[in-house]
Parts: sequence; C-alpha cells; structure tokens
Amino acid sequence: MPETAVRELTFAEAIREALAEELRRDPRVVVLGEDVAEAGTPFKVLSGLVEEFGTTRIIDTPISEAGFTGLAVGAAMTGMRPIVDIMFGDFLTLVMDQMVNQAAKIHYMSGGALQVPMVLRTTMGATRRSAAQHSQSLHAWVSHVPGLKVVLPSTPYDAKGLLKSAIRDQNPVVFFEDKMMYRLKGPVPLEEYTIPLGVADIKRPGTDITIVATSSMVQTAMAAAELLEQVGISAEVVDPRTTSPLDRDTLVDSVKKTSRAIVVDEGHERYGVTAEIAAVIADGAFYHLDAPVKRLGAMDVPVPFSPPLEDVTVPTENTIFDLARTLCGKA
Amino acid sequence: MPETAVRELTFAEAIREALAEELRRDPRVVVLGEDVAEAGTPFKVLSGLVEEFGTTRIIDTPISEAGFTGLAVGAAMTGMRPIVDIMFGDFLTLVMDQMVNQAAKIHYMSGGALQVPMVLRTTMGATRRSAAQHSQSLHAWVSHVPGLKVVLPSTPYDAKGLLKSAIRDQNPVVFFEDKMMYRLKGPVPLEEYTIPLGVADIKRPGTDITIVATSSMVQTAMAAAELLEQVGISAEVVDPRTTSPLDRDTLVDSVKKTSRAIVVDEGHERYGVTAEIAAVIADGAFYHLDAPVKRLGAMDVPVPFSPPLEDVTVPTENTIFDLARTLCGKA
Amino acid sequence: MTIHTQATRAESGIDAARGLQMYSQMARIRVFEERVNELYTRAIMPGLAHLYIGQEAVAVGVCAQLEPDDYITSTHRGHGHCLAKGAQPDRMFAELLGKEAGYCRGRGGSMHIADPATGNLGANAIVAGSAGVATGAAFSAKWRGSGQVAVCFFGEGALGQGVLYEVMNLAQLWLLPVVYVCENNLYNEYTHYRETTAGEVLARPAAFGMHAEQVDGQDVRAVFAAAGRLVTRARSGGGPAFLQCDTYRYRGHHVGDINRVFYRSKEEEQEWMTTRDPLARFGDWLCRLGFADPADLEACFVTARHEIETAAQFALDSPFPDASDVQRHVYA
Amino acid sequence: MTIHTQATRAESGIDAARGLQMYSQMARIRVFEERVNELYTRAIMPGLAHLYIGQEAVAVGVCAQLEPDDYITSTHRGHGHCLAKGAQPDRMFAELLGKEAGYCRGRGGSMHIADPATGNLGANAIVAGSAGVATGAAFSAKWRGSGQVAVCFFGEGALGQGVLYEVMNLAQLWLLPVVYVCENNLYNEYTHYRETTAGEVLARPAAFGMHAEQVDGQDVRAVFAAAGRLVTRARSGGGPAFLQCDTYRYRGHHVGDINRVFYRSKEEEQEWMTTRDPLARFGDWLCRLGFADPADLEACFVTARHEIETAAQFALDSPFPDASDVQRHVYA
Ligand SMILES: Cc1ncc(C[n+]2csc(CCOP(=O)(O)OP(=O)(O)O)c2C)c(N)n1
Ligand SMILES: Cc1ncc(C[n+]2csc(CCOP(=O)(O)OP(=O)(O)O)c2C)c(N)n1
Ligand SMILES: [Mg+2]
Ligand SMILES: [Mg+2]
Repeated sequence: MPETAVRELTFAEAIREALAEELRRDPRVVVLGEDVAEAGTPFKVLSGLVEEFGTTRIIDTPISEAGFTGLAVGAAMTGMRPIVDIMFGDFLTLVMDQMVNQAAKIHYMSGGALQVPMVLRTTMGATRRSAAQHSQSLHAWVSHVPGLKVVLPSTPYDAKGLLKSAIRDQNPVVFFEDKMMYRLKGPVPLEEYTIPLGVADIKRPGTDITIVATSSMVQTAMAAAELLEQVGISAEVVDPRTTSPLDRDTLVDSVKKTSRAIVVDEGHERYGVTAEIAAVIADGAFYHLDAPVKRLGAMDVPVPFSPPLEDVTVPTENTIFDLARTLCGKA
Repeated sequence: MPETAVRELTFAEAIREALAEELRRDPRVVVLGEDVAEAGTPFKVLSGLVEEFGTTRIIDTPISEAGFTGLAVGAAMTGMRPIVDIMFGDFLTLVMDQMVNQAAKIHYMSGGALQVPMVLRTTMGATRRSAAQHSQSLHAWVSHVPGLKVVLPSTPYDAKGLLKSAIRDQNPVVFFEDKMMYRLKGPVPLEEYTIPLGVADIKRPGTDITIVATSSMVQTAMAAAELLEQVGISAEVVDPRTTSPLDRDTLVDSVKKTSRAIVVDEGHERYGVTAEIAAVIADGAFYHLDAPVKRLGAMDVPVPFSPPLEDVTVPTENTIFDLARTLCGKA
Repeated sequence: MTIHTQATRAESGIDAARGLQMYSQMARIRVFEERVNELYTRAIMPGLAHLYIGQEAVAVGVCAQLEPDDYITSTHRGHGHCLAKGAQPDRMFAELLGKEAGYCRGRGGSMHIADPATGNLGANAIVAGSAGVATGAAFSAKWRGSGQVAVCFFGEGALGQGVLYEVMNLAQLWLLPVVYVCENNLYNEYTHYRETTAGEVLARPAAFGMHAEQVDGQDVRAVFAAAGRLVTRARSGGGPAFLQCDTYRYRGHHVGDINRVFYRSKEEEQEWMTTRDPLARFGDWLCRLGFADPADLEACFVTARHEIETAAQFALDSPFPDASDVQRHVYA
Repeated sequence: MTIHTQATRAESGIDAARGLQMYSQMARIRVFEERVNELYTRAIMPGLAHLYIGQEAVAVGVCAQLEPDDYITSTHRGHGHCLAKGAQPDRMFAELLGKEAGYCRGRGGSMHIADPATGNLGANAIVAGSAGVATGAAFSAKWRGSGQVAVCFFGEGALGQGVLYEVMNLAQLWLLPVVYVCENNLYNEYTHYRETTAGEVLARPAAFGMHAEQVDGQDVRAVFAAAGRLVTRARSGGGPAFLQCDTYRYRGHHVGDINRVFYRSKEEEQEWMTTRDPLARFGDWLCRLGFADPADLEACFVTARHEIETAAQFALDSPFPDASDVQRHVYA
C-alpha cells in the first residue's frame, strides 16, 4: 500500500467510495439492479449514492436479472459503462447466458470490432444462515469462461482499488463481494489509487508454507498464519485477487520458495477454484514441492441452513492450521 | 465388456437404443425437448422414437429451455422420470437456475423428503464450424455442483450402458454427448446391460504414462497411444466416464503405476475438468510422480468459426503425442 | 377474462363449520408469524424470515379448496402456505430453528420448507423459482391421470422473471391443471410494483390465452370462491388459470426491515391494517351471519396461541442435527 | 393496438427512386443467399447457413426507415438484415468463408456477423439472444440523448424465451426507443409455431402495455409504412413498439434441410412462393405505378448478380486468418 494519508473504512464503504468516485469521474457509468436506489441494496452497500447521483444513474430494476444484465451488455456495446448489481451470487444462474454467450464472446466473435465494458457486482459466501439458494460462491463458473475477468477482493483496500480498475476495464468483469466481509474494517488511502487486475498480493510473507487464499478466506488464512507462527511455522499468505487473469508466477514463485502449499477458497472444492490453482502450482513448482499441494474448498454439499451443519462446510482457521501443521510434519 | 452377442452401432444409435429400452421398460419415462418428435432432433439421434412411443412420450416443446427443464424438475418430483433434451450444450446457460438452484438442491434442502430423478441430455464438442455459441463443452460447471451427477461417454458401448443407468438413477444427471462422435461406430451387445455411474474404465492398459481423457478425447487419446507405441512408449488410457462421481482411486492407481500423467478434456483448460483431475492425481500420486501432471484442455478462447483457427483450439492426437514424448523424456 | 371482487354467500359456499375452520386457520398463521418475529427479535432464530401477516386470506382461501394430495409450491414468504396446506407448527418451528425435527431436518430453514405428505413441494428462495416445479407437478398429474391440481403461489415480483412466461405458455399449450396465484402485496422488497411492472398484471396471463381473474385478497370469501372456480376448472380438464389476489404485508419485507418510511408511508400501512384486515373482515361476516360470535373468534385465537406456544417449545427443546450427518442427502 | 395489413401509396411514401432502391436491395439479398446456398452445396462453405430467401421484404422495409447510425440486432438467419442495414457482400462472404477479410475477421461466421459502422450490433446464434443487446442499445441511445433507435429482429420462435418478456417490460417501463420486429415465418425449425405458441402473438407485447402492430411481411410497402410509424414514434420519445411481420422462408431451416415434407407440404411452399413473393409483388406495383418497367427490374438482378459474383470471388481469393493469431481479441 502506498505511504499516504489513510483512514479505516469498512469493506462496504470502500466499495461505495469506489463507485462514487467512478460515477463522478465518468458520466457513462450507471448502476442497475434491484433495490439499488433508495434502499441502497439489502446490504446497504450503495446507501447514499442515489442522493448524489439521482435515479438516472442509480437505477432500480424489476426482478429480471437476465433482462437487465442483457440490457447492460447492449448499453456497454454502445458507449456506456454499466455496473450491474446481482444481489446474491446464487442468481448468477439466471444471467449465465447474458454473461457467457453474449458479454464474454462479443469482442472475440466480432473480430475485435465490439467491446463490452461492464461490471457485474455480486456476492458470495456462506455462514449467514441463508441456506442453499442464498449462500453459494460460484466464481469458478465465470473463471472458466474466456472473455470474462473475475475479481475477488479480500480487504477494503483491495476492494476499492480493484473495483475502480474493473469499472475502467474494456472487458466484462465479474466482481465478487463476500457478504460476511461488508463490515470488515481496514485502511484505505485518502488519495486516489487503482490496483491492476491480474496481480497477486503477498498478504503476509513466510518461509515454510504458502497458503493461497481468495476473498474472505484470506482473512481466515491470516488468522491461521498467526496460529501457525505460535507453533513455529512461518506461513506465506498469497491472495491472487483475480482468478482471471491469474497471476501464475507469483503463486508458483512463492511455493518454489516455501515448497509446500494449501489452496483455500469458499467455492465448492470439486471442480472449483482450488482445483485450478492447485494444478497450476503442482505443475509449476513440481521440482520444489516437499509435499502434495492440498486444497480446502467448501464441502461438496448444498449449503445447509442449520448452523451446526453450515459451520462445518467452510474452511476455518483451525482446519487450515491443522492441515498446515500436518503438511509441515509438525502435527 | 461382457462376452456376448454384439453388433456395431453408432454412438447415436446406442443412445437411441438406450432411450427406447428405458421408454419401453418404464412408463414414467418421457422425453421433452425442441424438435425431438417428428424431427428426431437436428442430429437425428431420436429418429423413430415418436413412431414407437407417440407424442405423449416424445414431446416437442417451445424454445423454452428454462421452462421445460423446470417443468421436468417438477414432474420428476411427482412420480415421473423425464429426460430433457438440450440441443446444444451452450444452452446450459439458460437452465442453470433450474438445474443448480432447483434440481440439484431439492433433495438436500428437503432433508431427503423429495427426489428429482431426471436426466438432462445435451451436447458438447467443437470443430464443427459452429462458432462460439454452438461449440462449447460446459461440463465443468455442472461437475462443480453437489447434487448433480455428470456423465461423459466416449464409446457407443459406454453411451448405452451409462444412459440406462442415468435414467434409472434417483438423482438429476447431466449427460453430455459429443456431437462429433454421433457417427462413431463400436460394438454393443445385444443383451441388456448397464454401466454404473462412478466407475472409470481403463480403455487401454500401459506402463509408461497415463492419459486420462474424457468423451471424444478418449478417441483422440487412443490414437495418440498408437503413435506412442510406435516410438516405444506404452500409454495407459483411462476414461473416468463420469466426472461426478469421480472414480478417484482408479485414476490415482494408474498414475502410481505409470508415474506420469496427462489429462485431456475438451472443455476450456482454465478452471475446467482437467484442473480437478490433475489436482486429484498430483495429490493422490504425489510420491510416485516422475514428472508434473500435465493438462490439455481446449484453448481459453471463445471457439472461433474459421476452420484454421478452430482446429488449433482443441487437443489432437499430435499434441497429446508430443506432450507425452516430452514427459517421458523421449522427445 | 372476468374480474370478481366480491363473492355472494351462495357462491362462496361457506357454512358455519367451514367458516370457523378457515378463521382459525388464519388466526393460527397470524399467531405463528408473531411468534416467529419474536424468536427473531430475541436472536433465537438464525437467518431471516419473511412474515405472511396481512396476507392470511390468500393462503387459507386457496388451500381450503384443495385436496390433501393436491400440490402447492411456495416462496420465501411461505409459512402461511405451508400451514394452510396442512403442515404442523411444531415441525415448522423446528425447521426455522434448524433442528433435526424440522420438516427438512433443519437443512432447509424458513425459505425451503417442503412437506410432500401434505402436497407441499417446497418454498423457494429464488423469485419465481417454483414456477417450473408447479407446472411440472401439473404436467405429471395430467400425465398420470391422477386428478390432482397444482397451485403455484408467488408474489407480484415474480412477474419480472422470464421463466414464468415460459411455463405459462407451456401450461396453456398443454392445458395443464395448474393455478398461478399471484399475491400482489404492492412491493417487490422495497420498490413499488408500479415501478417494476409495465401494463396490467392480468394482461400477462391473458397474453397466453390463459383464463385470469382478480380478487380482493383481503376477503377470504372472495378468494375461496375464485379459487374454487379455478381449481374445479383445472381439475376437470379446463386448463390453467391465473388468480391475482390484491393483498398487503403488514410487516417488513423480512423480520429485520423495521424502518420502512423510505418506501411506504405509515398511513398506508395503517389504512390496510384498520380497514381491510382479513381476519377482522371475515370475523365480522361470520358474526353478522350468526356463524360465530366474538367469543368464538377469541377462542380461535386462544387455541391458536396455545398450539403455537406448545409447538415453539417443542422446537426450542429439540436437538440440532448432528454435524457428522452433514453429507447425507446430497444424493438420493 | 392497431392492425394494419395494407399501406396506401401516400402512407408508404415510396417514390420511384426509393422504390427501385428497395427493389434492388431485395434482389441483392436474394442473389446473395442463392450464392451462399451454392457455396454450401459445393462444400466450399464451412458450417451451416440459415437462408433469408422469401423474407426479404421485412429486412428491407424496416431498414429503409433507419438512419445509418441506428442500431439493429439480428439472428441466426441474419444475412438479409446485415445487407439491408448496409453491409457489403464482399466482407460478408469473406466472413461466411472464415476469411480474415470478413467483418469479424473470420472469427464469427454466418451467425455472428457484426458491423458497428452500419449500426449492426451482431447476429446471434442464441434464440432471443440479442433481445437484451437491442434493448440496451436503446437504453444507451436514450440515456445519451443521441436520437438513435434500435431494432431487434427475431423469429417467432424467440417468443418461447423468457428474456424477451423481461426486456419488453423494461423497455416499456423506461420508454426506450426500441422496435421489436418479430418475423413470423410459421416455423421454429421443424415445428409449426401454433404448436409452440399459446394465444395470439400480439397479445404478448400488449401484456406490457406496448404498442403492437401486425403487417403482411411479404408486402414491403406495408412493412415500410408500419416501420416508419414505429421508428418515428420511438425516436420522438413515444416508447417501444412491437411489429409482427407475417412471412415465410422458402428454403430449409438451414442449407442442409432439404427434405421438409415431414413438417410442411410442398403445396404450402408453392402457394407462398407463387402468390405472395415479395419481389414479384413489389415489382408488379412498381410497374403498375409506372415507377419501373420489367427491364428495370431485370436490370436490378443483373447488377446484383454482378456485385455478388465479384464479392464472392473476392472472398474465395482471400486468405484465412493466421492460426498464430487465434488468441487475439479474447480481451480488449
Ligand atoms: C431471482 C431472485 N432475484 C432476487 C431475489 C431477492 N428477493 C427476495 S424476495 C424479493 C422481492 C420479492 O417480491 P415479491 O415477489 O412481490 O414477493 P413478496 O416479498 O412481496 O412476498 C427479492 C427481490 C431472489 N430471491 N430471487
Ligand atoms: C436458446 C436456443 N435454443 C435453441 C436453439 C436452436 N435453434 C436455432 S434456430 C431455432 C429455431 C428458431 O425459430 P425462429 O425463432 O422462428 O427463427 P427462424 O429460424 O424461423 O428464422 C432453434 C430452435 C438456439 N439457437 N438457441
Ligand atoms: Mg410483493
Ligand atoms: Mg420461425
């Protein structure tokens, strides 16, 4: 982080500030979604924006995720920079055609003639007792799609800088916000800054093991690293920040140094983001590995409502800690 | 394959025969889709079924993928066993909500009270000059979803036996047919048989390297294995047959024996099926590997229309051959 | 397309016994929801809940016309539908609290209660998410020749979802025995439906040639009468229908939605609660016709309170599922 | 909602120059498509193509009312729309053959031709796939105050897709300058639209309060007149509209669909081709009014054949893209 005047903002405030700054900066930016205006979304992330920018920039829509996302694709192709708000990441199911068959492919299919500079903001993350249709982390799907970029910020600082870059990007970008982090506080500079898409961040340097973690799992990994330190294990926590593009080199270099790796992500483990990252590391750092690359994703079950069940479905600082200890031969 | 009377059937004929047998066997089975009846689908896979079973069992629908898939979910919950035909796998984008938020989760969300015994048949595979919206292989998405089973047959024999099991399964099953294989011929017994979901098949035994391949890539891998044999490399070709459930043990055991592995699949490489399988092998056979597990998926680009471009986007027997030679240190 | 707003006594076919039964059912729902609100406010209930208070006449009026094996599908605001179709409050509370004794063994929670034994194919947290399921249940009923009817309950917000139009087209094409019941409580969360809905609601089903009616959803007799016509019609092969019920939710979109003035006025809330309350209106009518006296009505509430209290206590005392059991029921 | 089937001369506003221009445009499309068919039959063209022959009056009648910077979106059956909006046959053939000189540098092919320079935002291989794009372009035009209009062409099969209803609702709510042009050629692939479409087509847009008209899509004057009204209305802030054009595709669903008797009769095809051919009818009218004589009409065809032949030759002689270039244009 640059040395400059900083304050503490919540994750939600950082996102709101990024949006406000870009709305001010570029008249082509508009926000579309359900209850985004006066209500400021159910999570209150957009509170206050409609007061400053009015209902021509912060636009309430019907409950028509496919419709308004499709509309945003067309608007982006014709000179605007729409930001679409999909309340729960679970509703990505409804916009896959617009995002995958339309937004992601139009630039390529037109041989470069058309561009779709839009952002789809949505949420992810479980343990909110919201049950199976309001708790999914479906970023693996969009990460699989050439033509889309996918961002998973883990701190208020990253959220602001990455969202500003996403809005200025010429491509469709899917931006995932973990609902459980909205109140997380962290330092954010007063001065303007952006963070380029595709650059991983070493959140904590270490020498014995690399923990690659995404989104709120970075916070969990940091807590696990603290615990590990207490037992004499120095963990390096690396946050890819974007799954597409993926900063392969930073990940692989870290593991070449530490020789052990755990990949932690809140999507389902099977065919999820941990698979790609583990495969990339196992390949790229093959000759440096002292142990197999291990993965911790969400359990492969629909997210249960009942708290004692839900709690065991996501990786925790303890599961990371235990696995790291075992990998380092100090269990 | 059991020793019994066999004939040569095409992949399409094998599928048709499986459907006909199950339609005869169980009155609750119906087929729903666009142009499935008189037209027998654009690929003619269902030709003749409406003549035998009539339009109350082979049902033409409007162009409403989400609608008729959702209808099938409800029908499956209430005593029927619908088979839905989604003409191109690219249109999975339109049915993700019905398959993922509804079909896949209802059994779990209801604590086991409800079941959704349905099959969604769809296609995959490029090099048909059908361009970016009619050439995708999107099986990684559904493989990521707990509650769904995912089948990728690679031969007429497997197609028939696996489809019959899928139809009899109590869960929602997504069944992918590679369009390029419909005319592929292979032996199919006259006698009835089924193949359980979740059991990999060693398509060709070998000792030097394991090639894990899915769907039509099995055919490509078999051809590569022939080429490899000519240069003195004995390749074992393993076909998981279902990506969910995944027969982890058979894959890992093969690689423990050969100590080298390549995973080939026609979905996009990044965050695709090759990632999961490579990660599983790299972990499970870690102490036996002599080289990193390599992946060959489709290139991470929307599928281009132009033939010389499209042809370089999918793995071929030559790319597999070259990579295997390099891995075996005989390049 | 006909529009009815008032049912005569003869039409409604409600006698004293039936009337009191429906009144107690409405009272039960209201008391259940009050208790849910309290459990939530006291931080005993996990997650969220969307209360049905104010809309009781819709669920009760419609479900009173259904056979036990007829199907319903419901929404995020589903407790009223579940109870009206026959679910027991004890297992519902247990579900809301995430307990093993719940209808879904705690896996579903408030937004996913399903109870096949009473024909309830499940609440749904996806707006319009059960439109396909209900239509498919009707398809299955017709195909099996079972004589069952399916009712799809949804809020007017679901009119924004394309899949509703896809399945209405299918239902009309194939004359499926399904009744789409649109509960228009004026708001999609925090946005008035006029800001999200172009044209007139009834023109939407009419676009598919579907029979459509509108009733005062605060008048349980009108709902009962209309539902009777449409269910009978569907059961006898007349095809699908659409029933718009104009109603109002008294409370927030969910239990946590306390400050509502930014999207609707206190006066509006007051107006609906005082002049159109479905329990008050139906109670008046029952008394006017001599089917009940105020003491009978009060007795319904007393009984309901007792039942609900016992049920809540059962649920509170019930054990949570065993965490080791978390992977069961992913596959059948 | 008004239904027009015939335009008077005054209404249509077509004079001799305009008339001949429109006739040649129609001739050009027909000759282009004949050549595509031939390239396919001779196995020179990769993939598939869906021919527009028989439907020429729709694309030409509508696009003749558009400014160069107005937007269109198109479908899998898109060649006619592209040409009518101003695309050149040489780069179109190049695209169809997968050549670098094509509008999409060969990446798109028949189903994805896009040409921003003529306002063409692209054909689309997803049925109803461009409904969102067209509505969004109209949103953008209104928001930017550019005065542009967007036209969304689609076949009646797209009425099966829910997203169409979602965006029609948005367009009407926000009064966007978009015209939805439904080309009803009677068939969704191999199924008659009556088997897939409950109720009346025009009732669908009407359900959203949208202005809707129906014209004889084989009468280019009627299409031109109706499109003129609706485009002017949209441009002047009157909001969206829906135009149903009744038409017919003479050939198969795609170039390979040769044996069609299992879904439609030879008599039906013959009837449409002989009694309702849009070129024949318009040619007759031009001659009757003295705007042209048969030799002029024939000259249009001669010119078109020459242009198309030169264009095809250009494309055949053009190079394929370089395979090493395959990863360009994934990201902007
Ligand atoms: C597809 C989808 N989009 C958005 C939501 C979030 N959401 C939950 S309830 C609701 C409003 C529903 O309004 P309505 O259908 O009128 O039902 P009501 O809450 O008034 O009973 C919204 C937008 C959702 N659950 N599903
Ligand atoms: C979403 C989707 N479903 C199915 C298809 C396959 N398909 C291509 S064209 C077509 C029929 C379209 O009919 P219509 O819209 O009437 O257009 P027409 O071909 O008659 O011009 C179908 C089903 C598709 N391309 N997209
Ligand atoms: Mg509502
Ligand atoms: Mg058609």
